[in-house]
Parts: sequence; structure tokens; C-alpha cells
Amino acid sequence: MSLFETFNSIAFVVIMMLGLYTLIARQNLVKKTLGLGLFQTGIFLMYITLGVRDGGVAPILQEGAPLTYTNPLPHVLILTAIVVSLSTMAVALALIIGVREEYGTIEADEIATIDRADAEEGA
Amino acid sequence: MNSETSMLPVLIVLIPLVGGVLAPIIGRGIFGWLLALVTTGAATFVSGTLLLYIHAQNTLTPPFAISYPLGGWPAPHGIELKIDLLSALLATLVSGMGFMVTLFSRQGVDDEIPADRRRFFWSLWLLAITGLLGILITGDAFNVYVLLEISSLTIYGLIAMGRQRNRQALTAALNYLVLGSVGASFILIAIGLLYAKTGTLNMADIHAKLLLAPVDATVLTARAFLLAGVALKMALFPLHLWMPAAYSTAPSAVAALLAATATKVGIYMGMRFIFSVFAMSGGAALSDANILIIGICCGAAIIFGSLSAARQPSLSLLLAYSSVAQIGYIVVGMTVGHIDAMTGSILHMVFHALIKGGLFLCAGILIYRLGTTRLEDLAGLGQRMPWVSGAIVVGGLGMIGIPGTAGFISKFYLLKGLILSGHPVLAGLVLIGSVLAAIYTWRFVEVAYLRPAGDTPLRNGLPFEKFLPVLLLLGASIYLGLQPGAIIDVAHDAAQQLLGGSP
Amino acid sequence: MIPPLLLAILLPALGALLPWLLKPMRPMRDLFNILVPVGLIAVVLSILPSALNGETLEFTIGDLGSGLSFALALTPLGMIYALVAASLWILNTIYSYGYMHGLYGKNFEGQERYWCCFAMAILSAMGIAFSANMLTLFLFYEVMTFSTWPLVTHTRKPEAKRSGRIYLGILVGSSTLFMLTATLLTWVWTGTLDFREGGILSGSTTAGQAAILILLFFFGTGKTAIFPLHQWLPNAMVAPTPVSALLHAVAVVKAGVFTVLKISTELVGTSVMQGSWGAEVVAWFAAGTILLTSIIALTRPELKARLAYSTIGQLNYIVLGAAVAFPMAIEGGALHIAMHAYGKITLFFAAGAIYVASHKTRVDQLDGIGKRMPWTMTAFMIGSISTLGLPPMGGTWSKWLLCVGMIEAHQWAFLITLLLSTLLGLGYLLPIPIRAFFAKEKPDAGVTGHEDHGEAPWACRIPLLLSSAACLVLFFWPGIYAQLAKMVEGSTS
Amino acid sequence: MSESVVLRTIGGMLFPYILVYGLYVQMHGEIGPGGGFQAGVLVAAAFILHSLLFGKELTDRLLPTWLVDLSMSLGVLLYIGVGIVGLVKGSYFLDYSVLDPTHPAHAEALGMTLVEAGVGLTVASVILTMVRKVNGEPA
Repeated sequence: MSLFETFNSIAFVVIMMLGLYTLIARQNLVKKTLGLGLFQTGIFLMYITLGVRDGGVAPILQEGAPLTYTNPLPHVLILTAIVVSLSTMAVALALIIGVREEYGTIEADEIATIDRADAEEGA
Repeated sequence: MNSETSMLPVLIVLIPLVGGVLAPIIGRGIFGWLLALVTTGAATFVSGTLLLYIHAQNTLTPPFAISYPLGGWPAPHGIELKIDLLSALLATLVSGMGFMVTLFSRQGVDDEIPADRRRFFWSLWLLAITGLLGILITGDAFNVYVLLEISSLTIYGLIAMGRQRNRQALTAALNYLVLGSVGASFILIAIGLLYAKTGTLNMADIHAKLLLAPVDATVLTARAFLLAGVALKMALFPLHLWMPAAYSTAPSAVAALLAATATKVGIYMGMRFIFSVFAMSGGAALSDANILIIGICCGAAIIFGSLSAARQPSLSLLLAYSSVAQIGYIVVGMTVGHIDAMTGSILHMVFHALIKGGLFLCAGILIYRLGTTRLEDLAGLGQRMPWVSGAIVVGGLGMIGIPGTAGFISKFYLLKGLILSGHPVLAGLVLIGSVLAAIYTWRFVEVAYLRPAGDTPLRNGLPFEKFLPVLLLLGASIYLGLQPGAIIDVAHDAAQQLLGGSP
Repeated sequence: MIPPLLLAILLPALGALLPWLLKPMRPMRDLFNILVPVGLIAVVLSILPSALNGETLEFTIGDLGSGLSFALALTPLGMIYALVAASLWILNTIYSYGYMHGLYGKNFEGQERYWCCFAMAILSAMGIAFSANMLTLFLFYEVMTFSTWPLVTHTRKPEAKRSGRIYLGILVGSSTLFMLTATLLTWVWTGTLDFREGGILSGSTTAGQAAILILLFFFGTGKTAIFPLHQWLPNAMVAPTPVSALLHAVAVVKAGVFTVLKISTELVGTSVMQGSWGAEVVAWFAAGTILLTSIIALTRPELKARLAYSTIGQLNYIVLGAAVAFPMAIEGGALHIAMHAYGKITLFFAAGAIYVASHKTRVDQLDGIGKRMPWTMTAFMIGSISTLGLPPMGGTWSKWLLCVGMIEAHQWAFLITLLLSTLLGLGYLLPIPIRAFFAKEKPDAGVTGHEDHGEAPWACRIPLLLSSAACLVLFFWPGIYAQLAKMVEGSTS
Repeated sequence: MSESVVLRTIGGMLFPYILVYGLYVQMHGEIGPGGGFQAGVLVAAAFILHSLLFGKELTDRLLPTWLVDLSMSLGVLLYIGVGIVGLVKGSYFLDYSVLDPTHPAHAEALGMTLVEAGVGLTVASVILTMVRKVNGEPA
């Protein structure tokens, strides 16, 4: 296991936890969403790290290049995962726009207060 | 495998996918509905054919499963579709439920979704079904994640479309999105760790390599992440928090589809990974500690879900919380890894989908005609809508699991498995859950039959094609309660395949 | 050709559907309401010769795999219950017309539901009577519980709702928690659930397991109203009287005692029952219930409540017989299903007739009523004597056999219990008709607006006369019932 | 919409080049780094730049909404269509070799090009739709 891999391991755990913390601790919906994005980015880094080989280069067929490539499969997977993450983000932002239109705020605690008031009114 | 059936596996996902892509182009007006109807119908036909074929083959040469290499690349290097009995059974269930709910939802969608967005509704609808079906038939671990996200993203969108009726649909969808994405990310981590350990993504291949290697921290971590992620997706207590709000605020058709299929697919993922990927040789898939923890979760789900259901102000929420409890039943049967419990678990997945789907359709009819499912507004429903409230009672009896309904059969096998595998406490919880189910069902019955009729005006009549699916689903739950031989066979064989460790 | 056993279930099913289908055509519906029960008794009578010949007609409704099925079969014990239920269905239907029309008018609210649930209750009674295994029995047992709930809560008043909750709570709770568990354990331990002569437990379970099963089964059958599960029965008295009659004389309670007899003879097996401490415990509970309810009945001023507590006591005679499980006790229990049914339904019919005519509900109001309602009170007298098991009424034979059974089993305490409860019964039941005929009418006892009443309508009177006549006839000619009960006894030894 | 003359002039000059670069990446995808995903994003970026500089109305005239919606579906249909050819010809889904049975390598190149084109089309239109949606326009 290379130093690079160890460093990455620490880094992706830190990034994931930062994302998770933001996701839980922030009331602002956009910030929550960003936290989610950060969390997923940490996972991407994990995948990228999986593909690393010592001394490996980009897996492009070239004459005269060394034979050690990094494993391209995790890259492909993570490309897909990034697209998924992007779509998630887009859906989330679209939902937040809708929330803003309906509630006039994007703070989770204020929305909860409004909902509770609604429920009492209805009862 | 003969030439007629050779292309069926890929058609299961291809048909709804094409439908979903075509919907934005040609899905205006009634055509969106027709398109959805045709595609889900065709998917049902295809998966039903496969189910019969696989079942017939499996009785001849067990265990039998179909493998379909996409692009002609053989597994484990290419992506394969792998359909065994469980996949085929649930694929038939999901596409069949999709068909039923589609049949149901023409006026409902007209009622709840603005005209210019309906074609997108149908597109999302079919893509969600595509994703769910895809999860069921793929043999590739990463594919599971991608298809899971496809179905989840479309479902978030579908739930959010409930905003016309109730703006809480937006927050419910957002909550679900955040939790669902975290859950899916956990699954992604688990798959990554498995890949790091085995260097392959094909589930059968992962399993084969795991059997050779000693169990180490990587595998255990992967399993922990996977269980957590899957538990979120299947809404196992205490990770169910997204579910009641999402079910009760989504458009009525979406709620029915979700209740009947989405959580079942989550459970399927759990079964598939636990028994086809992580299973040690001899079928000991979960350690005693795991069983203890999941058993506690299930027990809490049954008790808490039922008790909560008895206190909800509206029928939709009542049904949603009862789903929390019912998922407890299904998971508890899967966890102990006994053949009878697994049979019961699979049966309960199917039967609960039929019953709960039918009940949510009833709730949809109530929304269509009354505009509400609040229990207070349902007073005297027995006189105002005798058919619908009768159907709800029949469904409720199915949830209690009184004999003669399908719910009894599955619960019976579940209990037998729990007793035989030495978990009498869990069996007792399941029994207590039945009594609690009677309590929440009877809350509705008392409101509907013992209170004088309310004065909320009826907005619409009862269209036949709205009631037909209800009739078919709940009729099926009664029929299967009295003539369950065939489906028990299928479930039993499926359980055997699963516990045999073959993916 | 539909198999007759299936037909016995399909006919009431038809009867349950017709009220809805013929909703716009009331005369047609009323006609079929009578025709269907008549058809049913014809079917049951057509099966009777087979039952007397000891044939077991079998029919499988649905196959569940693993040796389980929903199936029907004919047994002598089942025949007794089916015959009682089918014959009393007709009487009860006629009576219902008199009672419901007399009290609530010809177009009373929820009549479709009423007739439908009535037929469903009979359907489940037939199903229970002819069930070939425990699973089928459990199926129809639960169908009966749920289909009678709308009858109990028919008036939709708050107290009806409360009683409905108690009714369902006790019956569903006990059957789900105990009976289902016992059924499962039986299946797990013996591998079958089929009813078989001599039982299926002997040889495959230990004494401890058998005792646990007996306890679970007997206390899972909440319909027998054994202490501490008796509370639903007095509460269910809020129902209209024909329903009470159906619940407490024909279908529901008899389903309970039939179930325990069936379990005692064909599931657990009398040989296992006789030696088990589980059965001993059950017997003591039953005996305790008999004495307790007899004493309670003495203190109840409402007529229907008094009858309800008397029913609990009488039911537990049969439970006692089933628990003691000596041949004579079993025979007596089986015969008591029939004898008590005719006696008790007469009493309920009479109570209802009194209410329709005079709106009187309490015992102390009934002094001297015999002069105004001679037919009704004569029938009441006959019913009381039969219920107490005194000659010259049908109830004598079953009680006699039960007592002989207790002697056979050397259970002196239980014998004394039976005799003592008869004495107590003399105290709470007989004074009613006697005072009705010989006491002076109290001037202020009448209900306002109904002081000057005569007899109940004919539709009320005919059924109660017929059922009281049956009590009398069954003493001199216990005939078929005795023969069938003898066959039940024969199959146990 | 930007009022700055510098931005509008430079942006207007860049617009065609970005498009062409996108096409290059698209066509290059099957033998080197590049492909539908990247090309789609580039093409979408070009149009986003256009709308930032010249306003939504002008971009909509250049690239109408219905066309974006249509190409979103058409891209996927192209992808699926290639796959279905394999099915129809009696082989597996997405089996490129049936496109040109005599020359498998050509068939594979053709198949991949078509599939990548489909991906590019879809990605570009999806990203455009996303941006439009996040801009607060109902879609």
C-alpha cells in the first residue's frame, strides 16, 4: 500500500464526514444539498483510490508507454456515479426552488414550523 | 434456452425504458396513459412468461437461472442479466402492479397533475418502473446502484408532483432524496469495498471469490454499509422516517406504486446481497449478532409501526405506518435464514404488495372523490361509498392476516419458520403484530360504519377502471388466500434457490 | 353436481349476496331470505343419512402444499352442529322479521348488512361444522368473528361500539395469540393438522407439549366464554335480540364449544386429554366459570343479561365435558350442543318477544305478564326447564350424560358443580315464568307508552313456539341427535 | 444577459469554437479520451454561455425548447435502437458485431459511434434542461 493510497484513505474519510456533518447540522436546504454532494465526492475519491497502481499512468494505448496502467474500471464507474450525483443535485435544487416558491423560505426549521401551524389549523 | 425466450430477459427493462423515453415525445393527452398501459402490460406479459418458464425448468433441473450477457460479453467481464425464480417472481409482481396502478390512474393523474406536465409524469413513471425492474434482474453489483438511483431519482420527482394537492410533498420528496441518497451512497461504498476485495463486480463472481478468501474487516465493513443502506431503502425501523410523509403526500397513484413495489425492491436487494453475495458456505449468511440487531429492529418496526398506525389522523398515514410494520414481518423472515421463514417472507412480499397496493388505490379513490383521506371526513363511509369502504375492510382483514386472506398464508409460513429456527420471541411479536393490526384496521371500520355520514361533498363518481384494479388486487388476495398452492410452490423454490447460495 | 358439503357453504354465501343484489326488489328478497334457509336445511338433511352411516364425504377447497389444505369432511359431531345451526336459522329468520319490523319498522336501517352478516355467520357455522382440519376450522372461526361484529354493533350507539371493541378484542386476541400458536405448534410437532379419530398428538408429543397445546387451544377458543374470556358475551347483549339469539344460542357460542369438543376428540385425542394436567386445569377453570356465572346471573335484573350469564355457565358444561374427555362426558357435551341450543334460543326469543310487545327488559317488571302473553311465557317456562336439564324436556338427556361422565371419571367435585349449578339455575331462571303467571302485575312496572300490550307479533311467536316444541319432543324422542352423539362417543373409545 | 461589449464579442466569437470542440471530442471518443458525456457537456456549455450573454429569448430561438426535449428522448432512443438491432438480428442486446457481419472491427466502431452520439445528444439536452429548470422555469 502506497503512501498515496493511505493519504487518500484519510482524505476521503474526512471529506465524507464533513459532508455528512453539513448534511445533518445545517438547516439551510441548499447547504444540506451541498453537504450531500461533498459526501458523495468523498466516495468518488475512494473509488479513484481503488484504481491506483504504483507508477501507473492513464490507460490510453500509446506506443512506447510503460505497461503499468491505473485500473480504468473504477474511473468508468465513478463517471457514472458522478452523473448520478449531478442528477441528484439537480433534482434537489429543483425541489428546493419549489419549496421556496411554496413556503417562501429554505430553512428546514422554519418549514417545519409552518407545517406544524398548518396541521394545527387543519385539525 | 430456446430462441423464443432468449431475448425476453432484456425486454423486461427495455420495454418500459422505451416507453419512458417516448413518453415526453408522444405522451400528450390520453396517449401518455395509453403508452404506460401498453408498456407495463407488455412488461408484465414478458416477466410472467419468464416466471413460468423458469419455474418449469427449475422443477426439472434445480437450481435454474437465466443468464443474459449484455452486448454478448460473457460474465464476469461483461454485464450480465441474471434471472432466477425470485427475480422473475418479483419482476412479475412489480410490472403487474405497475400495470394495475397505471390502469387506475388516468383520472387521478388528470386530477392531480397539471396538463402540461403529464407527459413528463408518465415518462418518470415508466423510468421508475424500469429502474425497479432493472434492479431485480441484473447480476452486476454496480448496475444495482445505478438502477437504484434511476428509480430513486424518478421517484423523488414523482413524489414532488404531489405539490398541487399538498405542498408538503416537496419537503417529503426532499427528505426522501437526502436520506435515499445517503442510503444509496452507503450501498456504493459497500460495492466499492467488495470490488477492492475481489476485483470484480459480477455478483456471482464476488460470491465465489468471497468464499475462497477469509472474512476480514473489508468484507465486514462492506456488509455493515450495505445493510445500513438497504435498510434505509426498504424503510426498516428506525430508518423509516422518510416513508410516511412521502407516501401520504405523493400523488395517489405514486403512493400506490411505491407502497407496492419500491420497498419490496429494497428488500430484494437485501436478500440478494445477503444470501447471494455475502453468504458463507452452508447458507449462514448473518451472524447471531446481526440477527439480534435486525430482529430488534423488526420487532420494534412491528410494534411501533402498528401502534403509530393506530394514532394517525388520516387513512394514508395509517396505511404508511402499517407498511412500516409489515416490512418488519418481511425482513424478520428473511433474517433468520430458515427455508420456511424465507418462503413466508417472499410470500408476504407478494401478498403485501397486492393488499397494500389495493388499499392505497382505495385511498386514491377517496382523494379523487372526497379530496381527503382524513379519518374525520370518512365518517359514515360505509353508506356513502359501500364498495370502496368494503374493499378497504377486505384489505384490512388481509393485513391482520385472518385466514381466508392471503396475509394469513404468508404469516403462517413465517411463524413456522421462526419457530423451527428457534426464535419463538420473534414469532410472538408477529402474533402480537396481528392483533395490533386489528386495532388500526378497526379504527377505520368504526369510523366508516359506526359514525353518521359526514357532509363532505362527493366531487366525482366512481369510474369503473378505477375500481377494477382494486377489485382485482383484493380479489387476488382472497383467491390466493384460498388457493395458494401454486404460489407457495414458487416461493418455496425461490427461497431454496436463494438459500442455496446461487445468485 | 356440486358436492353437498360445498353446497352447504355456498347456499349461505348466496344468502349473503342476495340482500345486496335484490336491494331494489324487497318482496323478492324477503322470499329468498326464507327460501335459502329452507334450501340449506334440505341440503343438511340430505347429508344426514351419510352421517348416520358413518361416511365421510370429503371435499378440498384449496391446497396449501406441505400437507396443508382447506378441506371439508363429514363427521357425526359436525352433523349435530350443522343440523342445529341450519334448523334454527329458519326460525331465527322468521323471528327477525317479527322483531326488527316490530321495533324498527319494515325498512329498518342497514337491513342489507343485517341479512348479509346473518348469512355469513351461518356460512361460517357450516364451515366450522364440516371442517376437515384445524386450519379450515380456524379459517371459518375467524370469518365468524368478523362477520358477527356488524351484528353486535347494529344499533351503532356508543355502547354498541364499546361492546363491539370488547367482542373483537377478546375473540380476535385470544384466537390469534393462542389458537393460532397452538395450531402452528401442532403442525410443527406432528406435521399434520387433519382431524383424525383418536387425535393426532399421541405418540408425537411429550406430555408437557400436549398440556401446553391443550391450554393454548382451550383458552384460544374465546367463543366458549370460559373465565377469564367471558366478558364479551354479556357485552354483546347490546345487539338486537335475534342477533343475541344467533350469537348465544346457535352460531357463535356453539362454534366455540364445538371447536373444543372437536379438538378434544379428534385433534388432541381423548386418551391424551384424560391424562394431561393441562386438561385438568381447563376443567377446573370451566367448573369455576359455571359456579361464578350462576351466582352472577342471580344478581342481574336485566333479563337478557341473566340469560347471557346462564349461557356462559351452560357452555362451560360442554367445555367441562370436553376437558374431562371420558366417553359419556363427550357424548353428553355433544348432545348438549343441540339441547341447549333449542332451550336457550326459546328463552331469547321469548325475551325479545316481551321487549317487542311491552318494551320491558328487567326481570322485576315481568310479574303477572303471563296473563297478557300466555304463549310467550309458556314457551319461556319450557325453555327454562330444558335449559336447567330437568324432565320432561330435552335438556335432561345431555345433562344426565354429562353427570354420568363425571362419575365415570371419578370427578366428584365436577359432579357436585353440575348439580349445584342446576340448583342455582332453579333460583335465577324458574322464578321468572312462575311469577309471570302467578304474581300480581305491578301497577307501575309498565314502560311508559306500552302499558296496555298484548302478545308479540305472530312472526315472533311462531318460532318460539316451534323451538319450545322441539325441547319437548327431544325429551321423548331424542332420535337423530342421540344417535349422532352416540356415534361421537363411539369414535372416541 | 450581459451588457458588456467585451464579453458579448468574445463570447460570440467563442461560441462556434466551443461547439466544434465539442464535436471533436464527440468524434474522438471511441479511440481516445473523450466521448458522448464530455462532448455533451461542452455543447451544453456553449449554449449556456450563449444564453448568459445574449439572453434566454435569443437562445430559445436558436435552439427551441421542444427540440431540446425531443433530442433528450432521441439520444436514448438512438442508443436503444443500436441495441435493438442486435436483438432483431438474433443476437444479444447491444451486440455491435451484427451491424456489419463481414467486418467486426468496423461494426464495433460504427456501433460505438452511434451509441456515443446518442449519449452526447442526451447529455447535452439534459444539462440544458437542468439549467433551465434551476433558472426557475417550469419544465
